Amino acid sequence: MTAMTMIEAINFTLKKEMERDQRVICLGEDIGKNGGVFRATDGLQAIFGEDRVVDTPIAESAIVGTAVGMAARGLRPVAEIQFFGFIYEAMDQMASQAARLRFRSGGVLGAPMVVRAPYGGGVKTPELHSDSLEGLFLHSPGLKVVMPSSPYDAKGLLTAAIRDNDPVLFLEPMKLYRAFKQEVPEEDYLIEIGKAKVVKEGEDLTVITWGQTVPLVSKVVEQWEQEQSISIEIIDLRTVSPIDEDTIIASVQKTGRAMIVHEAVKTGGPGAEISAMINEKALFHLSAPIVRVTSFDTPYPVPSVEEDWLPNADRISQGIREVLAH
Amino acid sequence: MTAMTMIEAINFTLKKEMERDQRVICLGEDIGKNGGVFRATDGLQAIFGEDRVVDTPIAESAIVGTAVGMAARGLRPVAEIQFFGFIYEAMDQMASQAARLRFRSGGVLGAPMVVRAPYGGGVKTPELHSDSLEGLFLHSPGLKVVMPSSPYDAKGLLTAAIRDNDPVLFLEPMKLYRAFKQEVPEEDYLIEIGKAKVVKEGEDLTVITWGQTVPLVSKVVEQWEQEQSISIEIIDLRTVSPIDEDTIIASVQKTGRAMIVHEAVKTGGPGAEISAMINEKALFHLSAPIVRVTSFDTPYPVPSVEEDWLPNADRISQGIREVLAH
Amino acid sequence: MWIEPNELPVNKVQYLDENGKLTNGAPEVSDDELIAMYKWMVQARVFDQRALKFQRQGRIGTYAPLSGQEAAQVGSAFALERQDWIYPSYREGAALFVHGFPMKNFFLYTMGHLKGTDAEGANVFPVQIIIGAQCLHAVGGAWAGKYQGENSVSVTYIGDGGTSEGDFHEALNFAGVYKLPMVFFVQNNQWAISVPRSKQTASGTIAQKAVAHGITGIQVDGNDVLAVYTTMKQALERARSGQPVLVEAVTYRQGPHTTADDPTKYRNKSDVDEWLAKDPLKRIKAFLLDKGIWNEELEQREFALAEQKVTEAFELAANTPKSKVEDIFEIVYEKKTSQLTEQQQSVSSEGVLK
Amino acid sequence: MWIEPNELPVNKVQYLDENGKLTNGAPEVSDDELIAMYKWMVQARVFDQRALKFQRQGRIGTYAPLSGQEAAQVGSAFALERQDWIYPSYREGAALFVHGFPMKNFFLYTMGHLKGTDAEGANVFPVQIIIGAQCLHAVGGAWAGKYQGENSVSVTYIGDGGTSEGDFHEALNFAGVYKLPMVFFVQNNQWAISVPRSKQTASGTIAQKAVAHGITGIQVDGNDVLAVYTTMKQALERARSGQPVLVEAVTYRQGPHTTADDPTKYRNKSDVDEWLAKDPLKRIKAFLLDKGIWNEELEQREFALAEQKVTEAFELAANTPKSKVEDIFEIVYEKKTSQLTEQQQSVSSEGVLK
Ligand SMILES: Cc1ncc(C[n+]2csc(CCOP(=O)(O)OP(=O)(O)O)c2C)c(N)n1
Ligand SMILES: Cc1ncc(C[n+]2csc(CCOP(=O)(O)OP(=O)(O)O)c2C)c(N)n1
Ligand SMILES: [Mg+2]
Ligand SMILES: [Mg+2]
Repeated sequence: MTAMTMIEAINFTLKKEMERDQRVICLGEDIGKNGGVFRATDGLQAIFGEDRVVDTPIAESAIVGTAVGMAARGLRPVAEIQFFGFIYEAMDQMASQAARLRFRSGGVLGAPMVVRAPYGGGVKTPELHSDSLEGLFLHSPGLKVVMPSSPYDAKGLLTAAIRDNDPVLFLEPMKLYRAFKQEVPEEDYLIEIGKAKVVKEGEDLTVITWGQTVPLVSKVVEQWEQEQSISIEIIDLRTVSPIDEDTIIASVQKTGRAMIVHEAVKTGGPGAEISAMINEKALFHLSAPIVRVTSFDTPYPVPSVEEDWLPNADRISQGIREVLAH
Repeated sequence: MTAMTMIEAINFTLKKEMERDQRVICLGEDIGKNGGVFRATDGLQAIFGEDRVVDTPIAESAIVGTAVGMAARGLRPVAEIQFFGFIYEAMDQMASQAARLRFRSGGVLGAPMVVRAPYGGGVKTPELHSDSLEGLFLHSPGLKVVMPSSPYDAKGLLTAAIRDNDPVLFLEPMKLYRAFKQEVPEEDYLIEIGKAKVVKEGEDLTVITWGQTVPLVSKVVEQWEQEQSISIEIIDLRTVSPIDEDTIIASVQKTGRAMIVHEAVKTGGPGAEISAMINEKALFHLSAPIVRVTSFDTPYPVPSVEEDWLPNADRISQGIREVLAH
Repeated sequence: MWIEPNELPVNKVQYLDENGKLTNGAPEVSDDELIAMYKWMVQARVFDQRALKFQRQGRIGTYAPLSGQEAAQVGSAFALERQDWIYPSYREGAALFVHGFPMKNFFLYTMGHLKGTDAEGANVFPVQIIIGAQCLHAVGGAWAGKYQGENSVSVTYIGDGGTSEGDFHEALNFAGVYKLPMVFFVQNNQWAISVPRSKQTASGTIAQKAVAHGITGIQVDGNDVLAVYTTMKQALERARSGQPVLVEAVTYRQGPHTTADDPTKYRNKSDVDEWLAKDPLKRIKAFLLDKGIWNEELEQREFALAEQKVTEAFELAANTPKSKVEDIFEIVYEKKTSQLTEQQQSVSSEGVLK
Repeated sequence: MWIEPNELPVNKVQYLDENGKLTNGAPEVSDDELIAMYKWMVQARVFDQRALKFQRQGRIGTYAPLSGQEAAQVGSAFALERQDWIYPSYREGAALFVHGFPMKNFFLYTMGHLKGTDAEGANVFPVQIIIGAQCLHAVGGAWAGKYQGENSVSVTYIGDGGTSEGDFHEALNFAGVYKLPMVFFVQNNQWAISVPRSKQTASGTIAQKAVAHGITGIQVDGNDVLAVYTTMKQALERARSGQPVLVEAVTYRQGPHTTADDPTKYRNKSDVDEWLAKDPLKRIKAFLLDKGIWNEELEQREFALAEQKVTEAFELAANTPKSKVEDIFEIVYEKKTSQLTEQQQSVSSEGVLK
């Protein structure tokens, strides 16, 4: 066990997986000599050489498309998109190519690959760097989408992602990269993709969230529980596609109330799917409308207003009040 | 009034708008001399010349990006994406650029443009031609998404789209292009973007759909109403973004039951948003879980199985049974 | 100072003129190879004509004819080694067959069958519909091949129109930077659906697009199978040693873009006729006859044989059990998600109240 | 036959050597113009240094320094006419100021203010973050300008790294096909964050990328403001007559990529020093001194004036009322949707139970 930040856990995992499996190759912009703009790949090129930790030209479609080609021919590429907002450039290679290669080849080929990208707001990046676009990929069959909320989860989930035989989009919460340290085992462990984690049990309300809003929700919930006699269950989705329906439904059947918190904009986002899913499977258990606390339906705004735009502590509290009002 | 197919109505509208406004320019692959692979722009180049009906090289990002640049400098481009499945190539220009220009310029510039594309299944196109991806754009603030279901609507909505001062994605149901004729006024009329149409009123169930599933749903509903003593309200969304919440909520408050039919894959699709919206605003009016009848969560499959994959008459009937079972 | 547009000299490689006469000395190609290539071209032509008929009869779906491009496709694929890979677009049946892709499965593809892209062990990537996307897969494939010491070249096929896509350029650039064992084989068939080559790009040739990415380019008469084969051999040799090459084969699409297209809307008969005179089969046949290694009897026998092979492949395809919607849930992921399981089950209970 | 990699001769345009001596005759540039350009360069240098300081003091956000690129930016923008348009990326402050973009608003941009891209009537498109995207907007802009008979050229700025993006090539290709009044101005500052020019592309120069698209290319010493200005004047003339041009200005980013970057991770001091010797301000200053039209007193006065202008602009920005989250709902669409209205209202009732 060592105390690690999330960025250290990611770096450590990449190193371990590259040691373990020659087929693992990292590619992306500035990931080699520079070690990545967030240092996720720091030191890896020195250890594994320029053949396995590859600085690419600036061309996101090519980065993902190359990874698809590599994966189909026996490698296990881990591609980095420097900021998740640039994924649009690679959208065809993500949603039509990586996602569909197994399908399009009638099950003969596959694309065992990972696309890593830092995502999320609250760190005052320039515009178009901070969007939470996981909803687009939830709506793209053939992909898996994983979003860790802690160093421990990051290691277990990234290990699972790299060993998965399907393409995995691995979204790293920028704001949590160095937010806190956690004990992380150096030994091999996997966290199953597709399974949510009940962060804490509760009786009166289920809050579903993932990635960088998990610590924030936990803090707000803690305050509520201290101040009011109420007990709130928190589910960390961990995997946004496929969604762990069983865990969500079981929880809502128990609590009768649900709230979803995410940084993606509201309309058409993952919160909509979760709400619809609960409606389908647990409608008659609900004693209040499901509340979504999300970013507003505008483009990601300029840094000076982002804190008010994101689902912050105030807005989460407001959401809890609302869902409990019924 | 003239009886027109939808493709004729679209062609006619483009002609009218180009006559009316010099700033309207059409661009896209094979839209000029060839008149478009579906003949939507047939004859227009002969009338308006190569300067206003422009055959482009094969580069979707460039087509949309050029339209953004034109729109910002005073033109009103109507760009065609040959098949909607190719929109992924232009995703950045759609979702980061066209959608955000007003926002990114602090409200100073705008992108009054239309992106037209044939979409939808059931016509045995080769793969990657038939996807219904409107859900991606519903989740992209700054865009409007319009999906007509009849020749009359196509004209009124396309006219409104071209005159709109914001970027509009105009999705044309391939299967309905020549499916039937309808009386269409030659005079100017607009159908308001953002307003749904109650196709028929009903008391026991609200079915929400749009685009090419509208006639299909109407047929199935007619049968149900003939065979059972039940009355079903059908809402044709017409605009998928922004969604006309008022019409949907009012209807569900009346009927107490809702079903959504769309060709997009289920998870994370527009049906999820509609379901979540109803949950938020009309939960206590619901007497049954909301049912979504959609395509399955797989890549759009090969032509030989597409009929079973799409929301066909059987599956829609099955959905109605389900929602009425409670 | 100023690099003026199209000042770079580009000389098209050609061995056989339109009448099958040598223009430039004889390349080292054995009689056996010559005959084998011609047979493949015959096979391709027959396949194409039959496929068109099947489509008209409603027995297969949309089809993109290749007639006119047999020399480009056969000449290029015939130069490959077994371990080399093809990353095709949608019009490369002939190249695929030469490289071992079963004709039966090509028919399955046109019938909308899930197994229509199964190469059954041949190194052929699934047919690509998204123009340009295959170039990037070839980059990754070439990279994997190099990394794993396979001594294999990845060859991607694309059309003149496809060179306008950003993906095409990103792929060339990657190939150049990483010195990948790759050949970009562009069939410049003069048309991208209705858009003529001259309106697709202002560059004088497609071959010169290599200059943007610091890699080797070459233009070849794509209706001259000798020129294509010889050039491709050399290109593959370069590629195998880490020098990617862009080959532009100048050819012509004699038929419609696809069976859904009406080329009379956008091109003249005179244009077509001019190119029919340059037909690739006619040319190599004349050369073989001249050489005395081919005759009309062999010709007839070969056409008959080719017909028979097409019939057989088609029958096999037509008799293959149809894809069922239930099958698709099995090939989205390695392991079905619970959502997919639920949806798959709903199919079997279709029409029945759940 | 074979177009070998990088065989095309590309000669860099230069007038002033590193010491400010004429190498190639004197171009026709008046003393007033020379002095005006130098003053803009001083302004740019001072702006850059102050912006860096403001960032370190936490008074502005991330900033991408331009020191070393003053000649490229000022020389190119100074050649523009008022009706011409700039489509910038994120490192073009100097070019923007020359073309009339208010410095105050550039500061607002770095402060994360909604009005940070407002050009207040100058023909400057919003700063673009997505690499390559601006090139396509410039294509559309040039097209609109041509269509509307504006006699204006659209100039897009991009870096060496940006030339690897597909969008860059799609834009060049469109410009070539439609003969648009456009200049692609590439500042090849040797680095794309940590990736050196040599690893970005195998092409010997950026200028030669024009060849792929049949348009004119030219390489110029980007630290020689005389060369940049003169070349750009000619390029604009060509562009105005419908011949698009790709200009590669060879320069150097003296500072970090942005204030968040640590260049010592990836480049040597010796590399930097070599280029500091080629500093663009030093060079033109030496020339002006030599010519006897500049002196140290003017120099000091100009630097003081530049400092003062920066201070004024910064103060104006700092005193501008901050953007409020309520404002953003007004600029998503021309007319707010009902969803946006509801969300906007929820902001004002924040902290209060609805
Ligand atoms: C990304 C994308 N855009 C557009 C199309 C539609 N389309 C199919 S074939 C074609 C023309 C291609 O021309 P070319 O590259 O010259 O190849 P050819 O058909 O002549 O073999 C077009 C525009 C597509 N399949 N993919
Ligand atoms: C599409 C896209 N990909 C990646 C980035 C991240 N990024 C910002 S600047 C930069 C380097 C750009 O280098 P270059 O084009 O040479 O311009 P310079 O910064 O040197 O001025 C990168 C990779 C981005 N902003 N947009
Ligand atoms: Mg072609
Ligand atoms: Mg650079």
